[in-house]
Formats: sequence, structure tokens, C-alpha cells
Amino acid sequence: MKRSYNLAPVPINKISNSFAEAVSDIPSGASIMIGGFGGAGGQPTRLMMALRDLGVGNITIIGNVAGISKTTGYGWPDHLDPIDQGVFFESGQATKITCSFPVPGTTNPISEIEKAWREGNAEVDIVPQGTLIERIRAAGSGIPAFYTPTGVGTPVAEGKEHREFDGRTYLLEEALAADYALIRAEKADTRGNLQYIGTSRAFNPAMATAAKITIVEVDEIVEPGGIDPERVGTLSTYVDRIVLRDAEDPLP
Amino acid sequence: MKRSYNLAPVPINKISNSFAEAVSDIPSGASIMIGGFGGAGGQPTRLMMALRDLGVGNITIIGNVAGISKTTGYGWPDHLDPIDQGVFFESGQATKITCSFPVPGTTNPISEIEKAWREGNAEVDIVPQGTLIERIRAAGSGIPAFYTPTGVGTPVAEGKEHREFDGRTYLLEEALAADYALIRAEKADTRGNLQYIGTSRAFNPAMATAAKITIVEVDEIVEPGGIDPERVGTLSTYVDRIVLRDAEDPLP
Amino acid sequence: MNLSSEIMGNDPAPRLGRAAIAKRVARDLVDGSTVNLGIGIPALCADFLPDGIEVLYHAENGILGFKELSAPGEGNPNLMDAGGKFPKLVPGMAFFDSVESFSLIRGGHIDVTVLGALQVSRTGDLSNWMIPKRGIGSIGGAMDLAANAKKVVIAMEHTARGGIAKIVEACSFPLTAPNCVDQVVTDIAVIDIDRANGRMILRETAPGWTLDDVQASTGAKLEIDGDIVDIA
Amino acid sequence: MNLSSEIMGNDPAPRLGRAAIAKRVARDLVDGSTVNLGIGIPALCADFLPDGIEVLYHAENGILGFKELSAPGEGNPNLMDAGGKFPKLVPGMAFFDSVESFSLIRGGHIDVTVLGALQVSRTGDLSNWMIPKRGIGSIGGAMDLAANAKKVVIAMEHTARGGIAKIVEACSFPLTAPNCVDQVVTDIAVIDIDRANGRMILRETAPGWTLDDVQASTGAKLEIDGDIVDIA
Repeated sequence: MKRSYNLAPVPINKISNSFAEAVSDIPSGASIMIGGFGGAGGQPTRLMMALRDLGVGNITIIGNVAGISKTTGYGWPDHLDPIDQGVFFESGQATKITCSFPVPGTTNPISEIEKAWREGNAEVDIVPQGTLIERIRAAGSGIPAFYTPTGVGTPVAEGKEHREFDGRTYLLEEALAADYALIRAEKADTRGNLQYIGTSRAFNPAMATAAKITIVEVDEIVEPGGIDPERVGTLSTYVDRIVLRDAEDPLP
Repeated sequence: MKRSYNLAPVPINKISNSFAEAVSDIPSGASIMIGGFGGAGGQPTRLMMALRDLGVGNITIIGNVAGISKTTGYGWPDHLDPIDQGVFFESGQATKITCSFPVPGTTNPISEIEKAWREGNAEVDIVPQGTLIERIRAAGSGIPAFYTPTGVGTPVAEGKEHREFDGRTYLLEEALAADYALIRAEKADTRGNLQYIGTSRAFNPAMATAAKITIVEVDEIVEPGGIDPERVGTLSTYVDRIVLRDAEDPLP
Repeated sequence: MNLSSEIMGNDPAPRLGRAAIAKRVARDLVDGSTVNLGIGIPALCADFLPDGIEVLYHAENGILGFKELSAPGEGNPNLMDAGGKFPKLVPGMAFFDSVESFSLIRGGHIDVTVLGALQVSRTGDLSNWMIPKRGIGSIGGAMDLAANAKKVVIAMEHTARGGIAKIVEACSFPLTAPNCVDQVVTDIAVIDIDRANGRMILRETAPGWTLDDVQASTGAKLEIDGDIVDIA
Repeated sequence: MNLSSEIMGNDPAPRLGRAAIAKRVARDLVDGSTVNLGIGIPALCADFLPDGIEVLYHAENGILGFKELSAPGEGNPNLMDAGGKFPKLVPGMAFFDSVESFSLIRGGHIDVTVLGALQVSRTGDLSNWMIPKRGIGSIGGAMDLAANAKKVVIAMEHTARGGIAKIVEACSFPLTAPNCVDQVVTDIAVIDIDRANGRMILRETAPGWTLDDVQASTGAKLEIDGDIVDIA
């Protein structure tokens, strides 16, 4: 039987008054996708700060790169302060992360996430980047599982179903959904259509489709028609809440 | 072992002088994707005419809608002549089609494709539209197979692997590739980056990724930079040949 | 006029027209929802949206948020819906490709789809793509929509030509999806389907029609749960 | 200077610098190809593209066709590559999301990827993401690239700190992908790998180095097939 329906009216006004309000219902134990790639651009930095300030614990983070920006400055122009998912390990809120790039090449200094892992306070699930994004995309697209060539013959393959198609071996990988997605876009219209810019797309559009509640942080909100229909990167159907950044915000 | 490589230089000039030249190496027995949706917009009508004129036989067509435009006028404004994949059945070139919508609701008049099927001259493989596009996308994305809920409990499920994930039953569907993709875009730059317009995207972007040779019919060719990097719908890597339509061409 | 009524000769009152069926379906559409309308009577729903209700119409070929159609013959070939009609460009629209379009459908993000049917069974099985004696039919997006939309509404005439029941105990035609239909709106009745328990519950009838009248044109057992009201 | 040479004390001639390794790799890049460069020595290849050769550089975070980098500190946060550097906007570039980026990789559409390595085995197994004693490492895009690019080139120093061989009979570190490396370019040698037969063929050496010299720094058997020439 297909999923049941609950057709409560969708709020026509999806705009939240503050970052704190937008994340206020996130409970302890939630799984939370955090968009972007790593480094500056495309990260919902204000939503991340609001989640940290909310203080809920036992959360699972899903994101690409974690714990390396603050340690190495990776991908941040000199004038910007690095922020990454390491903050949730520093605060003790996160107990697990699923990501592709949890630590920098060096161990000096050690990142917050590696520290938490070494102390047994955090589970770190390391997934090839292409498998991670495809699993997220699958969750949003109604695909419960797919086969991929990536990871065969490596530790990633352990415990996974192997299957041959046309003479090549593949792994079965399952969809990865979350309770919340915190994402970043350049612009939203009031319905929730989103426009992205440059390389700040990354994990954002797929995450928007894969969470029960998608919250987006934007630099601009426009009326319907303020985004070229050819440039809509995420459909309004996927977006639940929109929060506008302050134009003077020093955070990237 | 991963696929082997053959790094012959990619032609820097991908522009063909004519539609006939662009399709001239398509052999008998080839599998050929034809882009668009059905109806006007996004169909490579001149490439289709060139393939018909080339006359090669025993071809397999992969496309969404087939054989209904000419019969019903489906999706064609009054001033345009309907064209569809039925032409390859009328000409006797096609012996098989994989599509989602091969016939109109009525049998009066009967379409060329239904006629060929009734006479035993053509195999018609009817696939749910979402499964068809996802199989094409999978072929271009290195995914040999995936599970989908669509088609369970219907004739489409016959002979296919069934599997349960999280209490729901799914079907295993395999990637669908082709020898050639004939597609349509609004604009190409000389490298082969493509820009689409409106609803003329449809099956074109996915097909561009899933064929050994992708040939695109465009209304305009520009220098690199003539397409906004935010608007590139198909990356140049996927495009092998570009043919420019005549601005006065009466075909849609 | 519906042919079946003439043949069966037992209609107690007029059947509703196609527009009235569409209007009844449209009445239940929820503000802000994403809706896909099939070809035929379903497509007419767009004309009867209640005042103050904003719905995002989706079409499989890659468009969301369209509203009115262009005047006949004036359609832009690059702005088509999945039924071969030509919408107008309106603010807030979005274009995308078929991959994204069916991710939206398969992923369960369509709130309501309204489809036509050849047969609907008591348990919510739907047949709407092939008549067996023809041997060939078109699936299009129907299987994806029927299997994955949050709510599946069937809008159709209650009986087929010759008075043959379309609402049946079990479908004899090839299925589009099993156990998927939530509601059937016809020219004489509104029926909810309790998919979990395989029960059909008659909620509304055309004015002048009773449960027995509707049951006589229906091939599956109809149950009652509360009052039956007139379709309005 | 390479530490290993000091410890082993048997270098017959200077080893090449990082730039020279990158230059040698860049020499083989083919006009019009799509190329992904890893972090470190691989990233330097972009500076040594032969005249007249146009290559489309791809980065995993969703950019194709970039060329030079912005001046230090002047990067646009919305125009980053996967190594955390900031390219300039140039004509013909394209932006896309991670789904599309890895479709390009996984689908086998990357012509060449140049990666670093911790270990490469005789059969072309690659280890480049985790040192076992640390117990944690970063996979990033490396597994997708190594398993699916048409050609995988490793650009690295021939030996690790202390003169420990990085080219080995079998990798002792966790694999990135088995049987994937086509060529290894180091500071003393260019080695082709016949993946189908599990053979390493020495093609070129740093000036002043012989087969025996290179073999002494290599943990896998090197074969010869034709002349060995100087790396140029």
C-alpha cells in the first residue's frame, strides 16, 4: 500500500520571522541534513548557529564535509570565519555524522569531530561522496535502493550485497532520508521556489527533497515571478520554511 | 575492472554542416533515443527527418510518446504539422520501440505504430514514464539497476525481481542505454554546453547522458560564454555533434 | 446524456455532467497543495477551483504552477502540459526535466492526483491504461501517479457504455496500480475507499439518487458510514 | 628535498620536484577532454597544460570548465572548487549540483582523473584515503573517481617518509578502489599498469636513474617493454 495522506493545508506563508523560530521544533534525536559542500558558499550558516543555540542533543548530522573548515580554514577566503558541522560536536549535541570528508589530511591540530570520535562520543559513518549524494537523491525520488560500482573491493563494501550486472560487480546502497534539511539558497519566492548561485548548489537541491521538513536560509525573498522559471533549482513543493538573512550579516 | 579508456582527442569543433552529415554514421540495427516529450517542443524534428531519409533499418527507438501526434494532432498548435516516431514505422525502419505512450485512446484512425504492431512488424515495449526516464538517467549515471514502487501488481511487474524495503514492495529495473541520442535544445555553445527552454527539456537532458553518441539540434549556436553558466542544462562533455537549424525552418 | 441510463432505463434522476464531476473534485483541493490532473474530466477540475484556494498544478512533462491555457491555436510549442495543451506563462512557474518531474511523483511529493478510470475495484485497484481486447495501450505517467501520489481521486462516469459497471469487485482489466484509489467521484456518487480494509463507503449521491439506485449501477458492495448527502 | 633519499642514501641523481611531476602528467592530457584533478600534486597539473591544449576541468562540488584561480583572499565564496580553492569566472563554465556532478563521474564520463596515493599495488589497486593507525580518514570523491574515470593517473612522490615504498606488491592500507590505476607518475619514474594482466611496466625514469635504481625504491616488480627514456 502506498503512503497514506494527510492533507492539512500547506502554509501559504512559508516565511519564518527568525532563524530561532524556524528551527524551534527540532527535537532531540532528530536526523538533520546540512546542505552545501564544505568551505564557504551554500552552507546554511545562520540555521546552523540557531540549531546550536537551540541546544537539542543526540542529533544525527548528514552532510558532505565535516570538521575540517575550522581546523584548516579549508575553502574560506581570509576575511570569513570558517564554520562547519564540527560545532555540533564541540557543543556535544551530535552523536553521529554521515559524511564523506570528516577529517583533514593532518592530525595537527585535531578537529572537534575527530576528538569526539576518539573519545567514543561520536559515531562517524564515512560514505563515498557520490554514494552519499545519490542515496539522498534516492530518498527524495522514491527509490529505496540502487546499485553502484563505487566502493566495491574497499571497506565501504563490507556487509553490503554484491551483484553482477553485465560482467561488473556493484554494491547495493539504500536511500538516506532525514527528519530535517537545513539548506541555503540565493533567493526564494514567497511560495518557496529557490534559485541557487554558482557552486553553492552542491548538496542543497537533493537534500531539499529528502527530508520531512526543509528549511532554507536565503539572501533574498521575492514575489512569485521574481525567479526566472528557467532558473528554479528547487521546486516550492519541497520547501517548508524560508528565513531571510540580514543583508549586513558578517557570516558567509 | 572498470571500463577501459580510449583517449582519442575530442573534436574541438563539434558542429556538423548538415543534419544528413550528423546522422550519416548511424548503422542498421542501432538503438536510438529520440528526445522531447511528445507533441511540439523539444523534439529533434530535423534529425528525425534526416534519420528517415538515411533509410537504415532494423532500428530500435527509445522515446516517451510515439505514434499519436500524427493521428490525433496531440500537442501541436494548429499551424504546425505533427511529427513523431511513427515516421520510422511508416517507413519500415523501426522494428522496436520502448516508450510509455505508444497509442492514443481511440483506434480511429489507427496510428502507424499500432498498425505495425498489429501486423507483427514491430515490438512495442510499454514502460511507465517515470521508470523509462529513470532507467535512462541510470544508464548515464553509472547505476546499473534500481528499485521502484511503480508497476508493482501490474503487467509491468511480470518476470521482474520483487523486493521489500521498509514494508513496501518494489521492482528491480535496469538501466537503459542507447547507441545514439538525437536531442533538441534551444542553444549550444561551440563546446557543446546546452541551454533548454520551457517544457522542451523533458527527456532531452537525460538522453544526452545515456548514449554513446549524442547529436543535438539547436536553434542557435554561440561562443563559450554565450550561455549563462547558471543555465547550462547539459554539460558539453555529453555532446558529440551539434547541428544548427535554419531560422526559417517551418518544422517545429 | 449518458448512454447507460438509456439502456438500463432506471435512472431515478438526471446524472451530473462532466463539469459537475470536476467541480465536486475541485471542491476538496487543499490550499497550497501540489496537484496533477489527468486527461479528460480530471483536466476540467482546473476550471472550478474554489475562490481563495491556490493550487500548484504539476504536469509530467516538467512544469509546475501553471494556471490558464493559451487561446486555441496560440500555444507556445515550448510551453506545453502533459495533455498536449498549452498553458500561459504566469509568475511563479517552474520548468524542469522528466527526471525531476518523476522524482517529484515517485518520491511521494504530489498531494493529489485526479485520474480517469476504466475500472476501480472495491479495494482501490485501478485499471485505466488498456482494454484487453485491443492488446495495446498507453501507460504514460499513470502508474507512477497512481502508485505514489498521496491521494488518488478518480473522476469518471459511473458506468461504461451499455450500463456496464466500472466500479467492480475485482478489476478484469490490467491494473495501473493495486490498492491505490482513495476516492471515486462520478456522475451519480462520491465514494471513499478505505484502502486498508478494502471497503467502499458511499458518501454522496446525485440529487434524487438513493443508495439502492447507485448500488444497482455498481459492481461492488457499497457501505454506509453516517449520512449520505447530495453532491454539491 | 625528499626525505627518503637522505635516509636511503642511494639516490644516483636528484629526484624531480612536485612541479615537474605535475608537468609530466599534464603533457599527456588530451585536447577537449574532461579532467578531474585531486588535491596536492595533481592540482598543480593545471599550471602546465601544453600550449594549444584545451581541457575541461571538473570539480566534484559542481563546476566544469574552470581555469585560473582568483588572487589569494579574493575568492568568491560561491565559486569554489572541490579543493577549497576559488576559481575565476570564465566563459563556457557550467555550474551544477552534486547529483549531476557524480552522475558525470559514476557514469564514466570523466576522461582522466589525477589523484594522489598512499599506496599503489602492482595490479593497480589504490589506497589513498586512510592510514590504518589513525583509524579515521576522508573518502570524499576519491572512490567514485578511482572506480569510474576512464583513466586514473597517480601523481606522487615515489617513496614515503623514511624511504618506505608506496608502490607495492599488495596494498596494506584500506583500498580506495581495486585494479583501477592506469599510470603512476613519480619524482623518479613513469610506470604504466597493465590492469588486465597485473603488470607494472617502467616507461621513463628521472635523468640519471636506471631500472635498478628505481626498482630498489619500489616494492613491486617492474617490467620493461621497449626503451626506457628520461622523464621530460
